[in-house]
Amino acid sequence: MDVELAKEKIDWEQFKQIRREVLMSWPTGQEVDLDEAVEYHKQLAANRRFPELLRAAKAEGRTLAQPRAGAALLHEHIELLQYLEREGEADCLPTTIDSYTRQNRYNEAQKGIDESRIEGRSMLNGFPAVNHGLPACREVVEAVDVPVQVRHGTPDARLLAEITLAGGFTSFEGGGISCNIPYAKNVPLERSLANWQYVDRLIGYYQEQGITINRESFGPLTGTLVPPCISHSVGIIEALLAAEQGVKSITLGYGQCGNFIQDAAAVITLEELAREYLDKFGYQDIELSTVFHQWMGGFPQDESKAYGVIGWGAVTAALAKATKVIVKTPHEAMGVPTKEANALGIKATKQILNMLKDQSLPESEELKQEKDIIVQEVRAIVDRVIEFGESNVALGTVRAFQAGILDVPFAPSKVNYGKLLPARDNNGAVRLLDFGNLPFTKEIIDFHRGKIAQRGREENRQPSFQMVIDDIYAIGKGMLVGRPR
Amino acid sequence: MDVELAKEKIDWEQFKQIRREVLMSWPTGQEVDLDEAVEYHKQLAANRRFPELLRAAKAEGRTLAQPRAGAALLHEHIELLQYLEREGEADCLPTTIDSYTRQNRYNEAQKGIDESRIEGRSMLNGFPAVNHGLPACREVVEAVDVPVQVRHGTPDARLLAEITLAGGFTSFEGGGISCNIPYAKNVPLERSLANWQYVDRLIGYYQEQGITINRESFGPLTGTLVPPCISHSVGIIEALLAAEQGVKSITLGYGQCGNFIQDAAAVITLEELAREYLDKFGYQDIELSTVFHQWMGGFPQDESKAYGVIGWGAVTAALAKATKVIVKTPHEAMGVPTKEANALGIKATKQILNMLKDQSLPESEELKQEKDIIVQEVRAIVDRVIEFGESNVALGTVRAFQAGILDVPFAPSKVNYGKLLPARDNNGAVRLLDFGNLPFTKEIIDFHRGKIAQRGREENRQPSFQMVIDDIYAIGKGMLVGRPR
Amino acid sequence: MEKNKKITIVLGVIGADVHAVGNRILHHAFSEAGFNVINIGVMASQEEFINAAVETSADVIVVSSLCGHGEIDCRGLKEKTIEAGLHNVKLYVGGNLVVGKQDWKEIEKKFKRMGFDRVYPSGTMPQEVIDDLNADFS
Amino acid sequence: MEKNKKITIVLGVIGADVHAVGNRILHHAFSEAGFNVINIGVMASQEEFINAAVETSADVIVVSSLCGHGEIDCRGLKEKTIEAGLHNVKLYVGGNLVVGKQDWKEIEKKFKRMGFDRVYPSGTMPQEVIDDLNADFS
Ligand code: B12
Ligand code: B12
Repeated sequence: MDVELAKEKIDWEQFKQIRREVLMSWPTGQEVDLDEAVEYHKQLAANRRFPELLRAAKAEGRTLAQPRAGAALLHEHIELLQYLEREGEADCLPTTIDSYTRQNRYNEAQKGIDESRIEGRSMLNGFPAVNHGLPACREVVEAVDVPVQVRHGTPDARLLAEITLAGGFTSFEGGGISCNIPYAKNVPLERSLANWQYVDRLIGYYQEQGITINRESFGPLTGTLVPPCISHSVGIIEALLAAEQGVKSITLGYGQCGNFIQDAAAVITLEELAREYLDKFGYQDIELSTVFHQWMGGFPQDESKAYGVIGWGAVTAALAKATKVIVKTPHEAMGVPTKEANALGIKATKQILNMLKDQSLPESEELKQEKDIIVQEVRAIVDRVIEFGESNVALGTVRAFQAGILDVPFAPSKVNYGKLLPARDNNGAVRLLDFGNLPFTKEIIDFHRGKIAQRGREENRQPSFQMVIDDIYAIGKGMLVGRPR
Repeated sequence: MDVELAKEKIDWEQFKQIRREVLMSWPTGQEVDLDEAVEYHKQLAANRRFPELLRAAKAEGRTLAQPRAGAALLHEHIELLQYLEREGEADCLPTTIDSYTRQNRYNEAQKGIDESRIEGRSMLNGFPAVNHGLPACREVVEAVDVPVQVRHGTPDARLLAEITLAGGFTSFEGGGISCNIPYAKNVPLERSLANWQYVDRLIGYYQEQGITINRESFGPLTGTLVPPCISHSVGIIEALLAAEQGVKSITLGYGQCGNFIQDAAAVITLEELAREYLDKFGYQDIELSTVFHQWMGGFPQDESKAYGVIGWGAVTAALAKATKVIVKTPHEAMGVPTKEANALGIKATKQILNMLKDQSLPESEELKQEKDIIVQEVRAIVDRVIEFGESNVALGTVRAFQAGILDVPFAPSKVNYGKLLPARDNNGAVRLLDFGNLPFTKEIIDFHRGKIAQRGREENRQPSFQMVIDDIYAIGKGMLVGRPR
Repeated sequence: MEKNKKITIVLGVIGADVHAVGNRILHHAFSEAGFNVINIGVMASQEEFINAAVETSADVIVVSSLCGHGEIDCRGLKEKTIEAGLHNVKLYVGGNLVVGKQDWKEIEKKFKRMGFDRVYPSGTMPQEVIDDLNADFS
Repeated sequence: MEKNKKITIVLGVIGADVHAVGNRILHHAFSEAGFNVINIGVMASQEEFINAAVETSADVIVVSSLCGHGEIDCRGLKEKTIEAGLHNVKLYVGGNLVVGKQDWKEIEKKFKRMGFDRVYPSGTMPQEVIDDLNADFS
C-alpha cells in the first residue's frame, strides 16, 4: 500500500490535488463549487442544521428519533422524507444511500435508477446521491423542515461527501473503520482511513469557513453481538481522526446489545471515554453527542414482535439519555420498509421517548460495575492502538487490526483479524467467548470467562459456537439469550 | 343498611341459606351442584389450573401474559380464546364479562345475546356467563389448554361465581371494594363487601374440598392516576377479607402509573406489604402473586403509538418481575379489540417479556426511596382501617370510606369520599395534590407537596385541576406528564 | 336566543356505563365555557335524562356512551324526548359508541337515524363540542 | 449419486451485498450436515460463483442475496452456468431477495423464471435447505 496516512490536518494545497481527481471520477463531481457551497450553507435556516438540533436536544435532555430511508428516484425519495416528517413525526431525517453507490459502482446504480423508472418502484435499497447530483441533493434538503443526514457505509465516500455536503446536507455518517470492516471485503484499511481523512478534512474546511457539519460514527458495525468495548474503541479512534482534520461536531454511535444495564453503561461511557481521549489529544472544543441504534441484528418476522423489539430499544435509548435513536420498523426482517411501516416504527418509538423524557436510569452497583469494565476494556484497546501508531492514530489502527488488537465479530472484511467470538451471559449481556488477540488483562478475561461459565452451568452445556448461533437467532425467535431447546 | 358484615369465616349452614336465594335469582342458577362441581375440578388437568400456573411462573421468575377478551355468543367467545391461545401465544386466558351481567341485568344481557345473533356480530362488550349457564362455561374451559379466569367488575358477583366456578374456571377476579367503587354508582359498600364475602366463602369451600381457586383483586381501580398507596391499601384489605373466608391463592393487582421507579417499587412493596398484614392476622399459608396492568387510562388513538404504550408496560412488568401482566391492544382507544388486534398486543408484550426474562431492575437509592414512601403511606392507611373496624376489617373499610381515610380518584361511586386529587410530579410519578382525609403524617404530606411544587416551578404554573386534566390527556397525546403548551 | 341567557346542558353517561373520567372533564370544560351544566353522572337511564331536561328546561342533552352498549342504550331516547314535549331540545352523543373499531361513517349514520343531531367519535376534544354548541345556539 | 460421495456446495452472497452473518451460519450448518462446502463469501460476482463451481465440480450453487438487489444481481446467472457447461448443477437462492416486503408467490415465480430450481423466503432455517438438498440428491 502506498497510501499515506496523515497524522495531522492535511495541508489544503495537497488536499486540492487529490480533490481534482475525486471530482472527476463521475460527471456530477463537476457540479461542486466549494465557495458557492459555503454560501449556500450560510443561508440555510437553523431548523435544517443538524449540529444545532443536536445541541438543543442535548441541552433539553431529550432523545431525537431518526429513521433510515432512501429510494431510487428523486421525487420518490422526497415524498418518502416528507411523509416521515409529517406522518412519522421524525425529529430528523436521513438519506440512506444504496449499496451500489456505497461501492462506487455508479454504473450499476444508474442501471438501478433506470430500471426503477421502468418498473415504477424502487429497485435500489437507497438513494443514489452521486448519480442524482448536487441540485437534487438541495431539493431533498429543502423539501423538509428538519435536518437531513447522509447515512451509508461507504469505504470511499469522498465523492459522495463532496456532492452531498455541497448539496446542503449538514451531517455525514461513517468512518474509515466503521465503513470498511462491516461493509467491505477487500478494501485495505490504509485506503479507507485515508479516504475518510479526506472526508473529515473537507468538513474541517467547511468548519474553517464557519460552517459546522456534524460527523457521526457507525457504532453498530456488523450489528451482531458486538461488545461495547469494540464499538467504543472504533468510535473513539474515528472521533480522534475526525478531530485531527478539524471536525468539531461529533456524534458517537452504539448499537443496542439487549441487556439494559450494559446498554446504559455503554451509552454513558461512550461519551465519557471519547471526551477523555479527545482531551488527551488536545481537542477540547468538540461538541459531542450520542446515537443509540435500536437492535441491529436479525429481527422477528412477525410485525407485532418487531414492535416489541423496537419498543425495548426506545426504552433503553430514553433511559440512557442518548441524544438520538435510529429507529427500526415492523418490516425490518422483510425488507426495506414502506413509508407507512417506517412511520409506524418512528411513532411507536416517539411515544416511548416522550413518556420517558423525564425519567432516567438511577445509579446502582450493577450499572457501576458495567461502566467500570467497559472503561477498562476500552482503555486497554485504545491505549495499545495509540502506542502501535507511534503518535499516528491512523497508522496505529492499521497495525492494530493486523495484530488483532482490534477485531470485529462477523465482519466480512479480509483485513479483520476475525478471531473474536462473542456470546451472551446469563443476563443477556454480550461477553467474549474467544478473545482473539485483544490486549486484555487477566482480570478482564476472568470476568468474561466467569460470566459465560455461569451461563454454561445454567444451561448445562459447554460454551461453543452453537451457543453463539443460538444467540444470533434468539431475538428473531422472541428471546434475548439463545437457550438450548 | 341491614347487611351484616362477617368478621370471620361464614358459617356454612348460614351460607347455604343465602345461597338458595342467590341460585334462584336467574334460571341457570339451578344448574349448580357443588359436589358435582368439586368432582369436575378434581379431574381438571393441571395445565388448565390457574394456581398451578402462577406457582410455576413465580418459581421460574417469569411473567405471564394475559389478554382481556369476551364476546356475546358462546361459539364466538370460544373461537376468540382459541385464537388468542394459538396465534396470540397467551400464557393464560380471560373470560371478560359484559357490563349488563356485571350489574345483574340479565334481561338486558339476554337482549344483547339475541341482537348479536341477529346482527351476526357481538353487541355486548363481554361474555354473559350467567345467561349462557354452567355447561357453556365448561365448554369454554375445555376449549383451550391454558387456565381461564373470570374477569369482570361486579358488585354482586355471587351468582356469577357460583356458575363460573362450578363451570370449571380456576381463577376469579374482583373484590368488595374494587368491584364497587370504580364500577358502580349507588351500591352501598356494606352490600358489595358482604356479597364478596360470599364469593370468598364459596372459594373457601372449594378449598376445604381440596380445590384451590385463585382470587385476584382489581388493582387499577379507576385506571386514572391512582397512586400506589390507594390501590395497595385496597388490595391488602381485599386479601385479608379473602383469607378470612378461606381463600389460599391470592393475586395482588396494580395498574401502571408510568414512572418506572415508582411502578417497580409498587410491585415489590405490594407483595411485601400484603405478606406483612396476612402474617399479622395469622394467615401464613397463603400463596401470593402479583399482576401488573399495562396502562389503564386513556390510550392514544394511533395504533403504533398504542404499541409504544403497550411496550412500556411490558418492560416495567418484566423488570419489576410481576407474576402476570394484563395486556392492552393497539385498538384500546377505539373499542373492544378484534381478535387479531388482541393477539398483536400479546405478541408485542411477550417479545419484551421474553427478552427481559433474565434481567431485573437493580436496587438503587431512588428505588429504595419510592419503596419507603409507599410502605409508610400504606401502613398509615391500612392501620387506620383496621383500627376503625375494631378487629372487623370489612366494617373498618365501610367506616374508612365514609371518613375519606380511603378514597379513590375519579370514582363514580357515591360512597366514595371523592376529595383526592392526584397529579404527576416532574418525573411522572403519581403524587397527591389534594389529600382529602387520608391519614398521612406531615412527613408524607410534605414529600408530595415538595414533589408537585417542583413540577409547578418547572412549568411555571400553580398546581391546579388544569394540571390534572393535562395529565389525564397526556398519554393519549404521546406524553406522560401533561405539560402546558 | 338572547345573548345573556346561559345555555343549559344536561350531561350524563347512559346505561350500565360507569366511565366517569370523561364526564368529569366535560362537566369542567362546559362550565368553564360558560354553560349551565346539569350533570346526572354515570349509569343514567333514559328517564333520568328526560326528567332532568324537563325540570331544567334544558337546551341540549349531551349523552356519553363509552362502554360499547351505545346502540342498545340510546335506542328510543329521541322518541322519549318528543313524548315529553322536548321538541326543541337538541341531542348530542359521543364516546366509544359501539362495540369495537368500526367504520365511523356507518356509526354516525346509525345514530343520526336514531334522532341524534350531532354524533362524535372517540377522541373528540371538549373544545369541538363547545364550538358546535355555540354555533347551534347563536 | 453414490451414497458415500459428499455433495459439493458452492456458497456465497451475490453482488454488492456484504451481509456475512447468515453466510457464516449456512457454512457451519451445511458442513455439520456432511456436505462439502466451498464458501466464496460475500460480494461474490456471478463469475466467481461459476468459476468455483467449475473448479470443484459442484453439485449445487447456493446463492444468498439479502440487501435487496437480488433481482438485478441474479439475472443471467442461469445462462452463465449453461455457457460454462454446468448443465446438471442445481441453483438455489434465498434471503431478502427484493427491495421491500412483497408478495412471496410473485417473487418465487420471478426467480424460477430466471432459472433457479429452489427459491427461499427470508427466515428460512438451514435445516429446511438441508432436507431439500438431501431430497434433490438422493
Ligand atoms: C445485520 C444487518 C446488517 C449488517 C450486516 C453486517 C454484515 N456484514 O454481515 C449491516 C449493518 C452492515 C447491514 C448493512 C446494510 N443492510 Co442490512 N441487515 C442486517 C439485518 C438486521 C440482519 C441480517 C442478519 O445478519 N441476520 C441474521 C442471519 C442469521 O440471517 P440472514 O442474514 O437472514 O440469513 C439466514 C436466512 O436468510 C437464510 N438464508 C440466507 N441466504 C440463503 C440462501 C438460501 C438458498 C437459503 C435457503 C437460505 C438462506 O439462512 C441464513 C441463516 O439462517 C437484516 C434484517 C433482518 N434480517 O433482520 C438487514 C437487511 C438485510 N439489510 C438491509 C439493507 C438495505 C442494508 C443496507 C443497504 C442499508 C442499511 N439499511 O444500512 C446495508 C447494505 C450493505 C451491503 N452492501 O450489503 C435490508 C435489505 C432490504 C431488502 N432486501 O429489501 C434488511 C432486510 C433490513 C431492512 N429491512 O431494510 N445490514
Ligand atoms: C379508564 C377506563 C376504564 C375504567 C373506568 C373507571 C371509571 N369509573 O371511570 C375501568 C377500568 C373501571 C373500566 C371498566 C370497563 N371498561 Co373501560 N376503559 C377505560 C379507558 C382505558 C379510558 C377511559 C377514560 O377515562 N379516558 C379518558 C377520558 C378523558 O376520555 P373519554 O372517557 O373517552 O371521554 C372523552 C371523549 O370520549 C369525549 N366524550 C365523551 N362523551 C362524549 C359525548 C359527546 C357528545 C362528545 C362530543 C364527546 C364525548 O370527551 C371526553 C373528555 O375528553 C377506555 C379506553 C380508552 N379511551 O383509552 C376503556 C374503554 C372505554 N372501556 C371499555 C370496556 C369494554 C370496559 C368494560 C366493559 C370491561 C373492561 N374492559 O374491563 C368495563 C365496563 C364497565 C362499565 N360498566 O361501564 C371499552 C369500551 C369498548 C367499546 N366501546 O367497544 C374501552 C374503549 C376499552 C377497550 N378498547 O376495550 N374502563
